[in-house]
Amino acid sequence: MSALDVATIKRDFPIFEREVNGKRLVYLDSASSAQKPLAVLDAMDDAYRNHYANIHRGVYTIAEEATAAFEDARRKVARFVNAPRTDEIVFTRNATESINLVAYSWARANLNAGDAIVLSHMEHHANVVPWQILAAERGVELRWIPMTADFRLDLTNLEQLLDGARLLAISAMSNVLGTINDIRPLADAAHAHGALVLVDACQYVPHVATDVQQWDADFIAFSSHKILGPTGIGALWARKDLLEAMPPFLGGGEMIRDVRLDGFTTNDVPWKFEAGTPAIVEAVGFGAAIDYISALGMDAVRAHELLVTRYALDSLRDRFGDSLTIYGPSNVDGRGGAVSFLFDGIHAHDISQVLDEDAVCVRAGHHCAKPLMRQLGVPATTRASFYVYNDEADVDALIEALAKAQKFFAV
Amino acid sequence: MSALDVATIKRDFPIFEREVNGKRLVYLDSASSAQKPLAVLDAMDDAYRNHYANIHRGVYTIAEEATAAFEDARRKVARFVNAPRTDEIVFTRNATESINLVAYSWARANLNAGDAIVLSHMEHHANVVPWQILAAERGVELRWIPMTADFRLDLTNLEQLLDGARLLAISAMSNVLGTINDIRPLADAAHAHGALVLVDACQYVPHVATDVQQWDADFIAFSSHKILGPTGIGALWARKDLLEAMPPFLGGGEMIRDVRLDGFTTNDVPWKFEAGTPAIVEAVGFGAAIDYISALGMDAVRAHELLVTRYALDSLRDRFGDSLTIYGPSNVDGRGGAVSFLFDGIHAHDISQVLDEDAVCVRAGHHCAKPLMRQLGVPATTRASFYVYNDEADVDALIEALAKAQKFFAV
Amino acid sequence: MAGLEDLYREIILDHYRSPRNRGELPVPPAHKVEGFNPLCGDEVVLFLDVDPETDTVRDVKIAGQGCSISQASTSMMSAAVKGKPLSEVRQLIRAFKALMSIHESKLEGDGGDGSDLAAELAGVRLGDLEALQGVVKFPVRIKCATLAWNTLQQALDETAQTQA
Amino acid sequence: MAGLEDLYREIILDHYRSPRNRGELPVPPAHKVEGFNPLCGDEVVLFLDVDPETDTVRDVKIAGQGCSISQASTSMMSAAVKGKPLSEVRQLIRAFKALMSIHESKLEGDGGDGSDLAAELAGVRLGDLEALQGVVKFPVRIKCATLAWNTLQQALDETAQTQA
Ligand SMILES: Cc1ncc(COP(=O)(O)O)c(C=O)c1O
Ligand SMILES: Cc1ncc(COP(=O)(O)O)c(C=O)c1O
Repeated sequence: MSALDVATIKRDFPIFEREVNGKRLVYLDSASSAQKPLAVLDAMDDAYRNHYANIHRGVYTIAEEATAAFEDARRKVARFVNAPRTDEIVFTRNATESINLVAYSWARANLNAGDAIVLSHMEHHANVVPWQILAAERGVELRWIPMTADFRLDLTNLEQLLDGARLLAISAMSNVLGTINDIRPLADAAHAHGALVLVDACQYVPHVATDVQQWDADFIAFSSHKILGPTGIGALWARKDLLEAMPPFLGGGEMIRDVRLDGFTTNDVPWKFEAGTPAIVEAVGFGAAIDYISALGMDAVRAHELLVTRYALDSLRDRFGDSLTIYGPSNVDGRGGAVSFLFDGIHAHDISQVLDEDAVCVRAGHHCAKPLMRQLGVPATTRASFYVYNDEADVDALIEALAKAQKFFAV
Repeated sequence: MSALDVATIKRDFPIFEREVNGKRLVYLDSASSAQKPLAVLDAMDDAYRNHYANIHRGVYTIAEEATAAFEDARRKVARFVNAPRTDEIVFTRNATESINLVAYSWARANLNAGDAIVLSHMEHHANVVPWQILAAERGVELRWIPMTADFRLDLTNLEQLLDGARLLAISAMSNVLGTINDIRPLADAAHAHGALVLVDACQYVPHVATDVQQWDADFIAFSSHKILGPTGIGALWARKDLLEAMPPFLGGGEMIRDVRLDGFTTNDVPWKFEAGTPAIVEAVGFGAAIDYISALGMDAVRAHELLVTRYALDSLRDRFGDSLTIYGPSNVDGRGGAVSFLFDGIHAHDISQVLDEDAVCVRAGHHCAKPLMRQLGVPATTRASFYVYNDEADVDALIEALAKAQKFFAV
Repeated sequence: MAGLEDLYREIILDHYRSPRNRGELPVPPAHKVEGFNPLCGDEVVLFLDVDPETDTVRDVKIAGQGCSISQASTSMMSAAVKGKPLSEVRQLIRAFKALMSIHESKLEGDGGDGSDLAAELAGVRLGDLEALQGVVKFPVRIKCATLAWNTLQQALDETAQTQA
Repeated sequence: MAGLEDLYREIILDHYRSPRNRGELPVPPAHKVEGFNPLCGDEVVLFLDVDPETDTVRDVKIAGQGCSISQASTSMMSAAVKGKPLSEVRQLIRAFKALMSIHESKLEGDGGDGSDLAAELAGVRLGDLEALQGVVKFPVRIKCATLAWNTLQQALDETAQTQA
């Protein structure tokens, strides 16, 4: 029996009342973006209907209410990843901007030609391209942790890779393979070499209880929209001493203390990094999403996903055998609920298209991880991914739809 | 008679059903952020309830619907400012990020020590600090267009200021003074000196029909939340040839065409500048806001605001005479609906606080324009600002509440 | 609501399962061009042999890999242009792109309303190619269908340069 | 819902309208410190004359400008510390900040729950200053109330340095 009551949970998500092609929606693309529970939509609606004003320094009642709600969301986000302090959470647009913020502010202030950054072959473009831009600009060297045959980090040469490195920027969970990387030992190794550790926690935070202190990370990046929250907001967590030492990134209102014609002084952190009117109502929704999933309990969420993922892997293998190649660790305990596969010579786009006929939503393509796809030697995979509202019946629907696709494209 | 039926409009905005301290809400802080009509909230709610998925490259139905809605919003935004092409609109978080994008991408690729940027004394911090960061980094010179005694740009030395300038970055409407700056002749002068023109149109676009082609601007920046739209999204419009020549800013998903270990190639504009999962549903809300205000008609909006602003200026002067100093042009036709004033030796914060007792919401402070406040020689002003849902009765409520404040703090 | 049968017409599946003109041609006289859609990884390899005397496509062969739409479109394209005078091939390219871009212009935002595109279509016999029309109802798949044609365009441009 | 009367107690308005100890003191022996809140422009000028023999505030004068809360808080502070031994002044500063920061800690996010702050308050007689307690219900105004006290803290620190 599952740790979650999925039937009840599904009813919390209005989109599951919708049908596609006359069929119930089987949403298996949460690794791309999660659906939103009513509690999140209601919280945002209430913010707009009853407490909306621009925040910070507004003296009147609704401005104070809006400010309090915004800062309250920051507290929820901080607690959710066990940040030691609330003011270590910077609100950004998404995980991508969080990583870019570190690249523009911390890295440009600290890294120069000859310095190295260590990444891995399984990084999302969000944790690759910002460093490539920096590398091209500064002559910083990028080094890559390769993969084992079982789709895990190959740490054989880790010490060499870290030698002279200033930053290890690594995903806690691959959005393609599902691989969970054990951050703490990596962080210990990096710190022993004097490198800081940035964790791309975009896939991890929504699915596994996250503890930045247990990780001993220096920066972590994640997005609201993958944690049942709204689009338009994400977060950077960073150690306060780092944030304080970092130069500002975007300039404008709120991030300043004082502005004169000849220069400006910056505000306290985290506001120093939040220029202009922030995503006020999105923060409220982000907070509500965290409340929702915290009420389910992250341990139950993880247990449930393990169950569904195991069922999916078994079902796929049982039904399709050698017609199907799964890219991801064989041991379910070391992975999350993103299942990528290649199917019987049928292109991922065609599979996804045929599955859509049965309202089964899966992602097809390179999943913003082209370096990884090149390592795998495939141009595109089909990916099904699971979250709290998915159950075995959704997996069964996937299997049946895949069988149809197989028949449809049979040569 | 007004060009707008305010009683009907007010009913479109759910927040006006709310009371503060038992009084009806008199919201006079739209220059800071505007309230949202039901049409905007409903559009976003529908997007989350019925068509939510991550956009771009998703093959299944709801992903296609989400993508179409997002790109449809881009088309609405483009048309709203009469952009020649839809793909000249880059979605950002807010006007502040739009300006920073130009500062990081265009300016850092093109400006160096010895180059000059021309600003004015009435700029918002969003159009000051990004240039100060650049100036400190690159040795670029900042020059300032001063103000006349009537709170307008003093163009006496414009030619000298533009000599050797590479950019004129100027507000179309001051958020403190209400001053409307006539962009076209400024753009002509700047172009004659080989400088590009960035217009901070954050206050202008919501209130006056905007035509980037008539302005002959090169970049314009504005925010959704001041145009009745959601927080978390703004726009940069730029000429396509400029966008294409500009290096990327934030790196990550969607802004790339291809990524290899040794580098990446960029996507077409505007996506090249939209890294990571964008503010998908916010774009839908932004589009709905534009639909709403377009249905009212921007000419009617402007006519209505002129009427209310004139009534407010006259009422304030009639009632309070010399107790009140208004900072802004004397000619109503050359200004928008932001009315800043100093009142009878009472500090702006105290005024705003007392007004809140009567549910009258005004902004008190430096309005993110400290250089301007220093020019005015005041630490803070009180600002009332008007939008489509304000009428003479709101102005009357302001006047009565101010009279109370005067009595309350009477020495 | 567009259904699968709009996209995967029988003729398209037929071309996907049994692609025409698969193979290679000696270079020269043929010209070889590779088309690549990095977004989905689809690849088209085109061998185009143009008779410079008659300005006619003497022979054409295709290779590559990708989804059914991109591969079927490539196969259909090869069948449609083989033996045709270049003037007709160019007309066909314009007509096919017009067929696709009536929708694409909406998505890509070039501001056109498609009316000048319709003109490109008038009077051109697309034959089997019309089966690809259903693709416009699936905007993300349009690039799959046009890849072969962009590659053909490139081959023509490069051939013209070589001959000039 | 906090009302105006919570914020603007009669005693506060009285200090605002008739500030105590307004003026200047000769420097030295007095020490002059300026406090400035750039966010709202409030300004406090403090002249503090400490008797080094007795470690007592011999005299204090204030100047500056700002909102009623910041000006009243400055006036009340001046009245509260005049003639007091420095040890008591320091205790008062801590107590006053505790009074304010039980709420502020929530806003600024230092993670504290205010329980150690409550300890600071125990046993300190704030007198008139308690009237400023209502400010915590108006979070944006807290910085107005604390400006004078931060300035006083700075004056004490600087005086200690000078004497050391
Ligand atoms: C003139 C002007 N420019 C820029 C901005 C910044 O807008 P945002 O905070 O939405 O980025 C504002 C908003 O206060 C403004 O009034
Ligand atoms: C591992 C990983 N990192 C980063 C990102 C980028 O997230 P966002 O698009 O929300 O910035 C994603 C989302 O696809 C991801 O899966």
